[in-house]
Amino acid sequence: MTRSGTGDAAHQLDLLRDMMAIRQFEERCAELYSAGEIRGFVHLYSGEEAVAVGVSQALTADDSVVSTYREHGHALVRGLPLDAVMAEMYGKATGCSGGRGGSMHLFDAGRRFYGGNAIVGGGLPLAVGLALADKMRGISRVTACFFGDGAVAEGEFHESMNLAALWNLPVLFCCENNRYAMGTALERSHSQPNLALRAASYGMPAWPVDGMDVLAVERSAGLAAEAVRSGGGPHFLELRTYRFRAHSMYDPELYRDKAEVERWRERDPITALADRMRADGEVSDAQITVIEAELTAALDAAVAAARDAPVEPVESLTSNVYAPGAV
Amino acid sequence: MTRSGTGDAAHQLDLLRDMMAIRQFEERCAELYSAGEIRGFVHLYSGEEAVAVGVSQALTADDSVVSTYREHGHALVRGLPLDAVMAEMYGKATGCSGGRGGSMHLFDAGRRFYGGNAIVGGGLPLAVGLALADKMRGISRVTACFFGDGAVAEGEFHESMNLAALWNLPVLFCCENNRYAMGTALERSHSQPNLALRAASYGMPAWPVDGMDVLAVERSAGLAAEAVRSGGGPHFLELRTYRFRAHSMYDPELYRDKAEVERWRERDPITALADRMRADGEVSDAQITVIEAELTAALDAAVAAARDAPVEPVESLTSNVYAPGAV
Amino acid sequence: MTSGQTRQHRPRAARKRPAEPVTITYREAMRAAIREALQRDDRVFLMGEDVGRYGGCFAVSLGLLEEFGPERIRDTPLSESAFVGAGIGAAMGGMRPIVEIMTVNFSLLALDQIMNNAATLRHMSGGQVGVPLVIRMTTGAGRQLAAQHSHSLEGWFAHIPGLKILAPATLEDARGMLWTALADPDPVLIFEHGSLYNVSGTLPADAGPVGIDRAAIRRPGRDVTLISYGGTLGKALAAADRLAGDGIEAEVIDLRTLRPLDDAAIIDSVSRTHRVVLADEGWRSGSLAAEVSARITEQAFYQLDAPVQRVCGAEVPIPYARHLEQAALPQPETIAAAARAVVG
Amino acid sequence: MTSGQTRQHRPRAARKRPAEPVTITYREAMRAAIREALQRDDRVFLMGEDVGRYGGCFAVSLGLLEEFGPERIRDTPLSESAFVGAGIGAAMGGMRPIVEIMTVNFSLLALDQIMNNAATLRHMSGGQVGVPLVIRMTTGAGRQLAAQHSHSLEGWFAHIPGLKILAPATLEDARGMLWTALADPDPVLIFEHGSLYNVSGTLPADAGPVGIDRAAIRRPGRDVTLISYGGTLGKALAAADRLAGDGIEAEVIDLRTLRPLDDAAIIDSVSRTHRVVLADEGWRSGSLAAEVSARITEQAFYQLDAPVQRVCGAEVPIPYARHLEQAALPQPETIAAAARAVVG
Ligand SMILES: Cc1ncc(C[n+]2csc(CCOP(=O)(O)OP(=O)(O)O)c2C)c(N)n1
Ligand SMILES: Cc1ncc(C[n+]2csc(CCOP(=O)(O)OP(=O)(O)O)c2C)c(N)n1
Ligand SMILES: [Mg+2]
Ligand SMILES: [Mg+2]
Repeated sequence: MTRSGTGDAAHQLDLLRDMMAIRQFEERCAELYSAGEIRGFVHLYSGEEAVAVGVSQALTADDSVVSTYREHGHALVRGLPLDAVMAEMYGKATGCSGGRGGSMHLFDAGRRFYGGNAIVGGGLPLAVGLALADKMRGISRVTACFFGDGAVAEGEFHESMNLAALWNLPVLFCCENNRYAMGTALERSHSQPNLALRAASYGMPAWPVDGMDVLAVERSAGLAAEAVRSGGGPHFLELRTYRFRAHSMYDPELYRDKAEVERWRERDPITALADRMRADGEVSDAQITVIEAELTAALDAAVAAARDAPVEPVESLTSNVYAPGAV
Repeated sequence: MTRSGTGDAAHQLDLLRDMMAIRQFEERCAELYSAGEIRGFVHLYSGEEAVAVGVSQALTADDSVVSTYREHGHALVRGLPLDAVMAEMYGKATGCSGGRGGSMHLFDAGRRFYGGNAIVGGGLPLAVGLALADKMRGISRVTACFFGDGAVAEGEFHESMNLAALWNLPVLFCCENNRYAMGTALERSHSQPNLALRAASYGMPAWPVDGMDVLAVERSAGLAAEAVRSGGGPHFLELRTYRFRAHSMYDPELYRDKAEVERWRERDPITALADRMRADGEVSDAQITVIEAELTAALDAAVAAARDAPVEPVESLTSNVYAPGAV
Repeated sequence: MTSGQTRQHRPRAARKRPAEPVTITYREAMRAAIREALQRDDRVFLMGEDVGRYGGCFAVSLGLLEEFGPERIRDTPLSESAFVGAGIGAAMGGMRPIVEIMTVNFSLLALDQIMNNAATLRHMSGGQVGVPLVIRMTTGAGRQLAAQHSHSLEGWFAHIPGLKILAPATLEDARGMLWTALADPDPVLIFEHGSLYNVSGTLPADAGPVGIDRAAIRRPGRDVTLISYGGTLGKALAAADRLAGDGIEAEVIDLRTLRPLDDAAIIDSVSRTHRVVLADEGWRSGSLAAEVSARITEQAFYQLDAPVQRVCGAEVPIPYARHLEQAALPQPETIAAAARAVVG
Repeated sequence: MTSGQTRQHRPRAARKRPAEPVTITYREAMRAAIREALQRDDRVFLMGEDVGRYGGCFAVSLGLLEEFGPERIRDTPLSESAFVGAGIGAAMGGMRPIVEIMTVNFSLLALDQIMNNAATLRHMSGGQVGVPLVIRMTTGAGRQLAAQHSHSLEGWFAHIPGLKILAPATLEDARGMLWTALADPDPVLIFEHGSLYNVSGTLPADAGPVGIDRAAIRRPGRDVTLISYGGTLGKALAAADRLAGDGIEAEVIDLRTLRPLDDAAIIDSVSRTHRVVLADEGWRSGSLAAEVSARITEQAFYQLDAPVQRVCGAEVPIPYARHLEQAALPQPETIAAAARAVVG
């Protein structure tokens, strides 16, 4: 969304706004879900905003993004219209996937946003393939691939890392390590819980990043993306973050205690940036209030539009299974 | 087959005999295949004998073995009767799998020899499970799992290594690195061609071993198996070896040059041990000739028996799909 | 263990001494079955993603970790192929694992282990190596989970020799099939339709194991046979209710076991009603319904007064939007309409 | 590109100017098709295990590495899920990959990518993301390769909406289907029966693309319709020869495309012969033959003079021993016997 240098105040305000936009979207989704207006599995990103926003600074509109089922934030920061994303949550024809995808399958081919993949690890080979196509076609482009700490245990992770490294493909692997795969803690999933080390074992540059600090993410993503773009092969960022909410909308959260969640909430990436900016006199409470109001207004409008939007006609059920006219 | 200490001459003679037995079996199979007496895919072990023979020294009759489609050597050294193995090559009722398995699926449940798995990487999870059962049942037992360098690229390798290490399971992973997966050289398969390093990245002890030196294999396998048996968790041996013959019976061998094969043949594990023993006066040419003759006689007898053996009645086609009486 | 009956299947225990009925959900019945198995046989353990600390993705195993500990309620990393394969290995090694694949959608990642090992080992070892393993998974659509989380593949799995495939559609079967499956010397896959977990009803307090080799008539009738299973059975029964309003008496058969199929029960009913509608949530082409239709043709062609009809899932990855998803699935009304057409 | 015909399907080029016939094997025809595709479109590349330096597991791609280089004839590590997924991604990214899975037996490891991504992306993205990918694999039994190397799963794959499934049984189709498949905007899977590679015959020198949307009558007849495809087609034709000796004129249909099925061709033939035998190497339960049988029942029930019969693979992991393997597969004699039974 924003492309200027890390240092300046206006840029930091953009980062703040982007993170706030995601947070507001997520919290609104929680409400709408409880109200029964949106359905399916909905996985919220609250707490992890610095990752999507920080990484996106390193990407151009011509780059590609492959994401997971926890992808609202990635989609919004990629520039998918808020209305289209919200309409998708409602399953409407105006949704970014025509209502066929829902929360887990946001797509925007024009913006090279390739989902929205709900099979853990399933997006990794796609990212490898997109990067392979770019390399074979001589296009200088980065494919950013988001996935969680849990995905690292899957066979597809291993196969994809090896292929990307072996063929020196332009993939930026962004592992969102929020310490849990559903209810399974990192240490109970991985014999080597240092995931950056795990990636490095394939011979690609890999390092951990404070995923609660958007500026740190931006810096690391910038370095890594530049290296990828200039032919340095795949890079891996372990973005250490935390989800503030349940895994998906239903989750008794038996596997972690409230104190742990509270400790991480103290490191809220939005508060952290806002506090820093406030301390430096780069943003005022009033400004933040205005931004919040603007974001709320936009969300209200998106919700209203989504509610009113038409659904796809039921006759179209089996369209988009094959290309039009192909069968 | 043999259990005495590494040092003594009688023991070395046993090792030599075991390797020679495998070699003779393999070379006979090649003949029988060319003559059309045995069929299917047949993968010969010639050149790799030191691995099976060396590792087997570290195993007791109560341990378990999981192998691949290149498993004649593992089966013979495990003590499967020569006649039963040969009859299996002929698809006879007297074969160790009743003629249903063939070369790629030798089994002997009584000797805890669990095949004979022809899906590359497919045996690894089985070994993990066998070891898990032992651990849960409080049985002190090693499960030795053989697989090739090619298998290391498969997702199942990654998942299995992680599970074994995470749960500290008593598996001895024996990677037979013969530098090729069919026609694909190690370096074209793995971004990290040092396979012991790859395994070590899961946090398990792993080291390379000269797989052409049966005594070196025996030593390393002994150390590793002892550690596994005493609760030290999984261990990984990268056994560096070479196959002298084609991948399977049909293979134009376009992917490696004859000079390379010749260089490795100079390190033939059988010749190497025989030469050493001869130099030390521990074996004479005459002795070797006698052993060869004995082995040939046994093979001749096994072939004759296999030829004469009955096949399973065609009426039994669908037996062994479910347990008798179960459906 | 394998005895059973075609009509109104009853658990064996209940036949001995009808006990006080208790109110229970399908989820609780499943949980009670797992608990009982863990109590009865210390070779049994439950393994899968989030079966322990999370309490089970669909809360089936909630509380079992506390009761049985982490060795026997074993959380696994996300690695379907390895932990299913490890279940196979553990079964070979003398345990009686219950492996939970969170949902059928992820079972594709473990299909190599299921088809090439679990289903095959006994045969290719010449009968030496059995795999007494139970694999449970949630199946089906209807909850707006979209294309990657809504597969109904139990009928598809039923193609594989060496496996047995169960689809408990009732509380009694949710409670009773597991133990019988665990006692089976071969791999048994149990498919639990996600829409059933909250279904509640009564069971005798001492409900126990049930046979897994017979279909059951869930509603007798003489005009048309509706054949269904799993999550679609309720819809077939609802269709029968509607048909009764039109004076059409539909017999509703619950296949219960999808492999091996209980041909005798099917042919017996068809021979009485002479008309058949199959209701199956799976995609139509290559559905289990196709197999049942083919068998009826082969075995009861001359008994048929009308062509066998199928009401199946539309041939589309399941869409998220509710109206589209519902249109993609068999419904009581579409089943009833098909029945009216064959009767009419 | 998608035009075709039901009777004695001919390549389009041949219709314009019948060229000199050349003698060619199925393997060479496949290779010629791949070479032509690589020459015609530089977005096309071939990727898979041992397609390059080894020369192809079944020598299909022998020589192509030398001709097109390692970028376009791309050897992969043993990692079916990743390289099939990478093929999907590359197709999304503007390439036209031909991914070779060495044999169908290993495709299970890639099934998640095939079903959950390749077949699903277009739909769940609301039509935005197409996957113009071709996946080729060897299928089938008959060469004593035993339980893990003898699957016939093409009919099983035909269950999956979003895919097209081809089974070239003739030289013409081996030569002509690939280009049409590559021109298709959706994922197409091509199953090559391992027993066909050495089959040799003649083709016009300028043989080219063929349609992939129609079945073909490979032998006309009026007494019974034998429906088959792929590696079993030859057996059905051999059965027809035997039947002719008995005075029974069998019509032999080659389905060619298993998804979508050419219902019209099937029903048309059945409406003339009124009797059907299906020959399908796949395991009987849940076979493609079941689907075809169900469709015939639904669409031509009143045309049938006898129940549709199936001659399928036995329900067993394929055994190594030759006599058992042969007994597990459809044979000319068993097909002919079934035909005699329905005619008699
Ligand atoms: C292959 C597969 N197995 C299981 C699931 C069910 N599931 C959905 S999300 C999830 C946890 C993933 O954890 P992680 O990769 O850390 O991502 P996070 O949800 O924490 O962002 C699981 C087990 C799935 N979607 N896909
Ligand atoms: C999953 C899978 N993919 C492909 C094959 C075909 N195949 C059989 S052996 C082999 C090479 C395996 O190489 P490696 O693991 O190094 O063992 P080696 O044959 O060298 O002993 C291949 C590709 C297979 N059997 N299984
Ligand atoms: Mg996580
Ligand atoms: Mg090798």
